[in-house]
Amino acid sequence: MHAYRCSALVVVAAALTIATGPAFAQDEKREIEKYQKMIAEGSPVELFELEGEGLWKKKQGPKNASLEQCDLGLGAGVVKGAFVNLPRYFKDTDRVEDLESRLLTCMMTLQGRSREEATKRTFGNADKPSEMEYLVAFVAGESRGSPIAISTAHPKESAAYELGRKLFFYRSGAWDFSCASCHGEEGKRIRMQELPVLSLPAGARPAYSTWPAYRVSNSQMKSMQWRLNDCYRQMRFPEPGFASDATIALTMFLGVTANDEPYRGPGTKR
Amino acid sequence: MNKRNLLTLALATAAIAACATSPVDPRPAYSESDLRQMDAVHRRDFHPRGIAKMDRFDLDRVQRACNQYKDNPPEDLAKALQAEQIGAIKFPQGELLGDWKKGQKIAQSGRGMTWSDKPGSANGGSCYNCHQLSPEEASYGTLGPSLKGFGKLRGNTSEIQKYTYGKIYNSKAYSVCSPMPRMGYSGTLTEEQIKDVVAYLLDPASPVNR
Amino acid sequence: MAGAMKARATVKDGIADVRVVMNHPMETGLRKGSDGKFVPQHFIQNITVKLNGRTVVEGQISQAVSRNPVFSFRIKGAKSGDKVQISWLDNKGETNNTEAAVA
Amino acid sequence: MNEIRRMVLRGAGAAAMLAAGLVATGRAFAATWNKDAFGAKNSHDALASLGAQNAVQSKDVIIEAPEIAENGAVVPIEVSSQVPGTRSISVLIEKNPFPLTAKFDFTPEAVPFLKINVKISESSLVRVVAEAGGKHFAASREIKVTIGGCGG
Repeated sequence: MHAYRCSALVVVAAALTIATGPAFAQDEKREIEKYQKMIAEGSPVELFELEGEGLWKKKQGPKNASLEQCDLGLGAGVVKGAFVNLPRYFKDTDRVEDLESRLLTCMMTLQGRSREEATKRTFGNADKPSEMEYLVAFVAGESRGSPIAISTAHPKESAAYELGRKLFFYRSGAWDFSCASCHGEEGKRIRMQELPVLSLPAGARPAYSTWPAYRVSNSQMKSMQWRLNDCYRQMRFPEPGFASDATIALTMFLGVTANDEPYRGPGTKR
Repeated sequence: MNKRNLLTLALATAAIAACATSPVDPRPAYSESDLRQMDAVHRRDFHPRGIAKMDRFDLDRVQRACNQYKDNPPEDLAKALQAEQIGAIKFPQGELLGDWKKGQKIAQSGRGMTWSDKPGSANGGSCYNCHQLSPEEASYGTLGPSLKGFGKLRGNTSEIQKYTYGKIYNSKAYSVCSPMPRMGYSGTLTEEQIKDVVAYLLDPASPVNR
Repeated sequence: MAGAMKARATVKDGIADVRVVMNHPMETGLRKGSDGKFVPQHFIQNITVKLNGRTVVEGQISQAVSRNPVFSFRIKGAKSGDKVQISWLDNKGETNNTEAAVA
Repeated sequence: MNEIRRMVLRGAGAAAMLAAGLVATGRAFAATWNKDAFGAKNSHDALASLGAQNAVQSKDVIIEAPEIAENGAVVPIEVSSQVPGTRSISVLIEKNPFPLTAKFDFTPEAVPFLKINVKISESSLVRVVAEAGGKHFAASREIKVTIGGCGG
């Protein structure tokens, strides 16, 4: 479809960020905003919530169990409002977990699946979607309208936040990039893509509150874990482990920075 | 990390969490122990994939200083590092001006150096991701300054050619914590490719200067 | 197997706004899959919208409709409680349908 | 020619259609798909297949779409016709390999209105043709597809 495959730098295809590059013609900006509004209105995202709900209730794995008894932090089986408190510390694993890592925990404990099997397809592609990304759409959708409220009260939560903050600004890799190389200054863009400053509430709020998201570029439901993974790819780093402590910490940093914003996702992004 | 640092961090955290209107700069100046922690976490939680090997986490002196000093190292250190980086540029013999048409393709392409890029495939310079160059290309980034009319404004002297080549090869030689990747030094672009991009920027016939 | 499909219909001033979402790959035949081979054409060709069993819209579409199609239609004279039925048929003969009560 | 069109042209109402048993069973539509029109490689041929080569420009055919699409894979388009008696609306994307993208027939019970997401391979003119009383009315609009940033 495109003449040029995606490009170099990092993008969190942020929501409708309000930032104006100086050389950015106003009518162009207006038309792009119109495009973004129209794709959000015409988004099939609810389909993925529906598919995810089906998977949530589907009995599978060696224990032939569904995920319906999964404790996402508000007690076994409570889905409503759970997403906006994640990542959070879980006593049973003695670890801070984000939505994806928690789902993985439940797949292993409730369904008896191996980590290897459950993480075989953490990110979908056009040929085959990902169970994880459908589930994420369902769970996140059940928090629509609730303000993001991620706690740093537990020492492991505050440690995760601190680690995430340091990871965000750390320059390394073949191109000397950090997350902040692209998401560190107001009003910048990569190509036509506007870049929110994710280390500050004004940028983190609209972006974080609309992930996970349906990406129209590949017509896929995409999780926050995928978003971070693809940023690191474009930062020219080695690959972060799925649901690793580093990615959870980074999610923690972004989420806490977005605290109090009503959750509006799953979103729709270019 | 000592107690005072912890307290400062805690206060900063609280300030960020509490105050959306006047945020503090959350960027840390990495201490030696922070740098060790970052190294350990990246090596623990990341894995090599494709051409992106773990040696990408080996910080060189420039990356180290930029992390330690929030991109603003003390003047002496900055000077020393810049001198080192200048020395690392391999200027080719003879002509520095290549083919602007090839340079345009390189400027447009964002390929290269990621774990999904195949070894041996041609890399791009990703120039348009961050810079405006030709006024004909509407889709350009703004992370870097506009380079529209670059050659028209600066001329096409051998000094300018040398500066342009050097800046693309190793941006850190001119500004030690420049956000721009070191395109030659990192092995992203070849000598030939950089010459083509120099031509794209300086050749009077290039759309950049028309 | 056909994936999920979902419809919604809301009435205002006698006109029902119908929105339908369907899970479908809408393969053009021009896309290469992860195995490097072209993925065969697979796309919805026909869509029917009915109000209480009466056909009101009949559409033919091509492979250039986006993956996971979303359509909106407007039906006159609909009232709360009316049933809107939507069905599709693709080039492989697969079909799916869904129903929504006008709210 | 599909069922609705035939019925409507004959002046048949909904009752007649019901009587004809068109809506009685599971596979509820007659599954006609205009191979010639959809297989046409340029919009001239596609329009000819639709019998719409003499369409006249009309302000009553309305296209609502963004001028710039950040991604050609999904371009939302809203089309409607205020030409009285509009029975069908067709959408053509000039630069696509096969321009005809959609043809929707409406009974008098439906508003001649359609919102749809389409793929546009490169910046292109989008042409919409409405049919009313055997005549064709057209409108068109240019949609620019930009080179995206990252993340594709």
